[in-house]
Amino acid sequence: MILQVLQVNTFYGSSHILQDVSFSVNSGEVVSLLGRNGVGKTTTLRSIMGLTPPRSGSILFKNKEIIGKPPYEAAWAGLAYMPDDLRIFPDLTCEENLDIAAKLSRHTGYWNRERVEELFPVLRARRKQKGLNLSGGEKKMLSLGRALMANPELILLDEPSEGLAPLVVGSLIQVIQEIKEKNVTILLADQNLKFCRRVCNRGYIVEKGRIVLEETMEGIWSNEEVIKRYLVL
Amino acid sequence: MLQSIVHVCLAGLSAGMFIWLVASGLTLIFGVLRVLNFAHGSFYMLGAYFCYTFLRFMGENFWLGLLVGPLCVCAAGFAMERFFLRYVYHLALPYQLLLTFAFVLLFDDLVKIFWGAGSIGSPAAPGLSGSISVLGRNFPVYSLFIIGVGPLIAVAMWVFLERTWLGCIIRAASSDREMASAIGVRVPALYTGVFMFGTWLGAIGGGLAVPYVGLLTPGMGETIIIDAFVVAVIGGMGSLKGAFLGALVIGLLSSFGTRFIPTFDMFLTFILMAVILVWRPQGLFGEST
Amino acid sequence: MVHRYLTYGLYGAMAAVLIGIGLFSGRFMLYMTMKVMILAIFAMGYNLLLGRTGLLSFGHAAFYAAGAYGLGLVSLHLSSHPLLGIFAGLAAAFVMALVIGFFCVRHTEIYFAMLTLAFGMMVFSLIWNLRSITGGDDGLVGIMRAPLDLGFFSIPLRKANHYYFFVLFFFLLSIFLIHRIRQSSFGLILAGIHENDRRIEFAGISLRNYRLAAFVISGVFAGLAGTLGTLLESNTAPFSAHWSYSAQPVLVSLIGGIHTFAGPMVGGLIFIVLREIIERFTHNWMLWFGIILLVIIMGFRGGVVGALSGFAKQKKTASTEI
Amino acid sequence: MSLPLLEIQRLNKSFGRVVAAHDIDLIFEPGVLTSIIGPNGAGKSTLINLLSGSIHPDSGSIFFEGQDITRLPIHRRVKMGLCRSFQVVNVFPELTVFDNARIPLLALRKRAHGLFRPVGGEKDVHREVLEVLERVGLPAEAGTTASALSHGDKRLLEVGIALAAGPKLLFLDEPTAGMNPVERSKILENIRSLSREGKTTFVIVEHDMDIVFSLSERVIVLHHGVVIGDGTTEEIRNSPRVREVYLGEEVPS
Amino acid sequence: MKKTKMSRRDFMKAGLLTTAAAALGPVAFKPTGLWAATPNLKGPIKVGYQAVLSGTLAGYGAFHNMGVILATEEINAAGGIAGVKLEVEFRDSTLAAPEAIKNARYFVDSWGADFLGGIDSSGQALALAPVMAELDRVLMVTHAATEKLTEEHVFKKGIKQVFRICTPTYQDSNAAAFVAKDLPVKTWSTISPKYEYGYTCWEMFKNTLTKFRSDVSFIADSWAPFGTTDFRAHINTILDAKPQGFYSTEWAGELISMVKQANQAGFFEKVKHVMFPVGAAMDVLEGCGPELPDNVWISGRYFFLYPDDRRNNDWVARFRKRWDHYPAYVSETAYSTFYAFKKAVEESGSKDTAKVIQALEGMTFESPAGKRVFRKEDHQAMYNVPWGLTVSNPKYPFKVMGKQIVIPAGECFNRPPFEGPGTKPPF
Repeated sequence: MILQVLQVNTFYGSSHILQDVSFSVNSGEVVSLLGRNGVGKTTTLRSIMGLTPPRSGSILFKNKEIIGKPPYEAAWAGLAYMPDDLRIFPDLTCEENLDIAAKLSRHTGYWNRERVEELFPVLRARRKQKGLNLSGGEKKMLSLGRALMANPELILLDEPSEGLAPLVVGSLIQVIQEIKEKNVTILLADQNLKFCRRVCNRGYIVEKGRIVLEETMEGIWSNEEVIKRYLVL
Repeated sequence: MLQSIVHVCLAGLSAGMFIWLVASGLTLIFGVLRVLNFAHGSFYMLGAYFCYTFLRFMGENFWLGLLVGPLCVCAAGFAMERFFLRYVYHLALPYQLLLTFAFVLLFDDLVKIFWGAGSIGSPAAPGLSGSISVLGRNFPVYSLFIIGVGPLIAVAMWVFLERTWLGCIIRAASSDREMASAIGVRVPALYTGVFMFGTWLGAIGGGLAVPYVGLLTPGMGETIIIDAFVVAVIGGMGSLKGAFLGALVIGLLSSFGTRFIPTFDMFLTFILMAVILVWRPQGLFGEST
Repeated sequence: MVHRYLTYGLYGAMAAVLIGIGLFSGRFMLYMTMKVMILAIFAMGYNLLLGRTGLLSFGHAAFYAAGAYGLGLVSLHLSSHPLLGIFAGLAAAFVMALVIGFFCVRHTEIYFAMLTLAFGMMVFSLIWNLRSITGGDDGLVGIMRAPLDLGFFSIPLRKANHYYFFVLFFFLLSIFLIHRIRQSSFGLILAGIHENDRRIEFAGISLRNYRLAAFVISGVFAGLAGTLGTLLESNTAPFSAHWSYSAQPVLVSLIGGIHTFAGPMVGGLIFIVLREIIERFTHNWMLWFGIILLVIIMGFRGGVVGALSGFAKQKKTASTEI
Repeated sequence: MSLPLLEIQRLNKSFGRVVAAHDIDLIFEPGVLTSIIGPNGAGKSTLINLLSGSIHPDSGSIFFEGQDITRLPIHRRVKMGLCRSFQVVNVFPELTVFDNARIPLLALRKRAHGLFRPVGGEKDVHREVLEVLERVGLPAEAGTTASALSHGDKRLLEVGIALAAGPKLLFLDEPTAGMNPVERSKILENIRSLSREGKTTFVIVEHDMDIVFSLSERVIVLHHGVVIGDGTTEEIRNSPRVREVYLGEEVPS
Repeated sequence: MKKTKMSRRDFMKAGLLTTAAAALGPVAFKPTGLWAATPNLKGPIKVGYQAVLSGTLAGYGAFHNMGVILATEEINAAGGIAGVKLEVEFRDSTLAAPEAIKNARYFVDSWGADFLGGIDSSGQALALAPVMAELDRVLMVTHAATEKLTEEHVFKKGIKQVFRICTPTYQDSNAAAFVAKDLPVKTWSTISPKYEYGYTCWEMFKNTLTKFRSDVSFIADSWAPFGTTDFRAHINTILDAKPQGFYSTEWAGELISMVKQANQAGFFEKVKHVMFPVGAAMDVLEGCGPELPDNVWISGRYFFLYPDDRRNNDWVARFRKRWDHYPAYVSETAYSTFYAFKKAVEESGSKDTAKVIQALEGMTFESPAGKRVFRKEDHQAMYNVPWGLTVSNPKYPFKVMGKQIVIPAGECFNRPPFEGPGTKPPF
């Protein structure tokens, strides 16, 4: 088990966002957090990274407690994060955005700029462009590429399929499968059930700050009741 | 007339570059840490005093003094950031300003206690003490040196920020502190480092002032800090490019103003500052927020 | 309700002590108390802006100077009647605050601070350079306190113990007015601006107009402090418009606590007494003052008054009671 | 037939390359409780911000009761009767609940200028504040400091502040976010009855589909800044396009 | 500059005194009454002294203090003033008028000073004058030079409590004009401080010099704001005008900076006749060192090599022994202030203000700077300070005055009633 989240409670000011959230991710898996927006998926990922420190609970990464640690220590431990708003460094070029992550990482491995650019050829073309001037799709690839450059053991992806055209989602699925093959564990939060179904092994359904269901993707897909209640209208 | 214009330009350039030396550190610190450091003038003053002391101890070697002096000031910068400033980043603006203001008072009196209250006439820089004739009028070599050093530092900072890893990390952290942290930047340490670097720049300005102004006095930082503020504001808070051009504008404005408008006064510089702030609060080159 | 009476009791006691000082103490004590009261007026007015709208001005010395020079010019050239002078000073401060405020209140935070700094320094430089009117750096000197002529009788103000009650009157009047402002609808809106300036517009309130109003009111109080200070010192100098002078009410408010009504008053007292005490022991007053400031910032974030937070909080609920 | 309450014509807004509103045309009639839904990044917040005046559109016009308000500042729109509440708690934390609601009422009744008159002296405002608190169900908390309220009560207060401004049209941005079920049903009941009173027309932005479908008479679905659905709850529920947007489009293998 | 324990105890005493005075109630209305009731010359004679101890001019305060301490030590070692011990408290005046007033009030009303001394800036001196009338103590001004103080406040308004022991602007401008009239210069220029002192001196210099010579013109003036560190633009202005003569009332650090920068610009090769009215200040001479060119006219309020008599030379030696420093002019004026008080008290047998004023008016006394006479009408000390040309001297690590010209004070100082013909030199 690479990540174990136990009884995590997170607040924004006075509002209790995550309520006793517990789940786990096994090494080599792709796990998704599913749910409509506003249910606490992003907060869960931010809590793991240490960006929104939880008030109580325990987060074990590779059996080491990382709750209460600053985000950079989580990064050093082997976590990488792609936020939903991508957070490309606007002043840095495409190339610098990638290299800086590798430079700061304490891990080496399969991923380097060559390979990331192979994965996302458009990044090669935009190499010298400032992050500010990239399109939304390019930013998404760059943000994902930046996360890979650290050679993490676990990647947290927030809304990877959001805002992508169907064709692009198709290639994203391939990319994620490719990443998975390189022994990177992935925890993603998404609304797109069809996308999740194609890439994930398991899913957790989040509703109003709680985990309400753990199920294999196929299990969720075939459960119209769950879909209706938690995912669609 | 040509001679006059050229010399007015040269004087303006050297004045502007001199302010830039001080304003660069102030701007860098503001850009990354978002703290407007009143005590930056004190670092300028400390830089001058430390350089002077070392050059006296080390056989009148100005260059050695310039090398060692600012490093000592860095230590003061470290202490200020690590033990005080760090705890007020999250507080409202007045607290931050007040904290740095308290250090102004502190440093001023410490200088008086250690170096005496009187002004100290300081020696010229060896090798640069003479002057050369420009269109029939002497211009000090050292002023030319300042005119050269200013852009040199600007270029060096540009290279550092744009072409090195550390610079890349600083740019990343200054635009998105949180994400920088999430990819492994130890932000608190980086802040300390940047503050020390800014301090060092201020102190270098002070060290270079030793022969330029020719005089050390306690409280010498207070006049320069307002100039540096004006420059930083005009250029755009946190923009080094803006501060560089702002310094040029202020230097030339005051030089031409002094020469051609007999009643010239800082009134004009403050009008310029006010107009720019009203018209473009983010300054000439600041990022719009 | 109990707390409200407690508060009134405290203010009553303060007024009694101040009257006692006026009746029974020596000239220096009178002088220093007047200085404290004048600084407190300056800071209380200033804190309507800083504490209530969160705007940090570095240009309020300009309004202090406007009051000072307004009074000085009128009393040197027109009439030495103190009330006329004070009126002129207040009018000058009002107009100047309105004009400067118009340009400044559209910005906030550091931009506002820098813009007020720029305008303040423009005023400073004007005063310095309009020598024929302002006396240049020598300032206006020899502004003597004429008797307060009220038509049917006149009260002499020349002596310190007479003038003291004149200052005390304006001090208490300022406390009363500022208290009323804080209790008024306008004051509630300002409190709202301080709490949440984003939301206030969605309550149907023009943020800019209210900020401007707060700016002007605080400027007028600065002007009042300027007129009283000028009558006290019998002169005024351009440095009263310098930015470093603007730092004074900031320091005083922060020392006392910007979120409390009494903060600026207590801060003014501490500021002046502390400085005086330090100076009696050492010439390095800046060093010690700096250290004390550090202690206050690092240790008493809410200022001295705010630090008595439990008490202050009770008082707060009492004073905003419906 | 009177004018529609709010009419939006060909509204466009983009941030850099991101299009947040694309040629939106909408009409809101008085009394119709409407919900706006859509997945993340659909442009719901942008739409509210455009309508309430926080941001200005790149092109297009907004008419409120026939009057062009496209460029009007926020507080002027509020005075006309167009108001909003916020998704995150956005009250005046250190003021009492009573004062929180009093601020917009003072502005509404043009009593906000009194410099020296004690605010307590405004008796009619006082009464109205109590009425508002009554309506949102917070009369007992009038003297409590807002920051001391429970989260749910803060949300109620949030709505209360918006209501106190006397709006004809009120946008509620996720009024139930972060609430527990009891609080949720309380606020929903409130909204329903207030809507029935007819003084205020509500437009709700919401994720919680239970709420959307139990409450609304009309549902608008946004996706990538475009209106992709507009109709009764039934129509929306059965729209294949809407379902597709929510579940993800078919992905080619 | 550490204070002795003495002053702390005094502080507490003063505190008790104030409390006691407060308790006494109505009596405290007139603290002067307390003194008036006591027999004269009981208890120590207290002098409150203030000068600038912070900011860029803090060095001047230190120089004042050296003179103050030396005088106090010497007088007390010799048995005090009329057998009574002399006590001094020194405070920072910060160059701001309100601060000076606060200090004066503290000295008199809280600490119980009998006399006051010091004051650097003209603005402070002018602001203090009416306060001195109220406090009714003698203030001896030791540095501020504005002629308005003595002409208007003392002479016209009759504020008799104010005296000045240093030379006023007359020395800086009238005397300078006496020197300038004999120089082969037809075109003059100036870089001077952009405040009253600078403006006044330049006006006075022009007026007086024009009376001597009709062939001179004043072709360039450039004004440097307080705190200027970069004079290069100003120097350009002067060089462009190509004057023959240059007159500058810049002083202290600003003069040092200006001289150094002018030197670098080759200014002194182009402009041969240069006058620095306050160039003979020790901080300037030491600060400029060899960079102050030879043959520049300098003067001051006192110069330690003049008069070359035993009294002065002994004093300079004593001063150097005590402080390892040459006396600055403010050290001399501060030092002499105490001897003026001493003589006045001993002559009148009282420290009562009215009597001391009476004694001081017209009083002649010997000081390191030579014989001083306090002119009765305006309380200005009349004494001579030379103008001289700078020269290198191996005995000193700085330039000193070589050739000296003494314009007697009686010839170059304005005379009462200060208005109308015959009141301004040349007479």
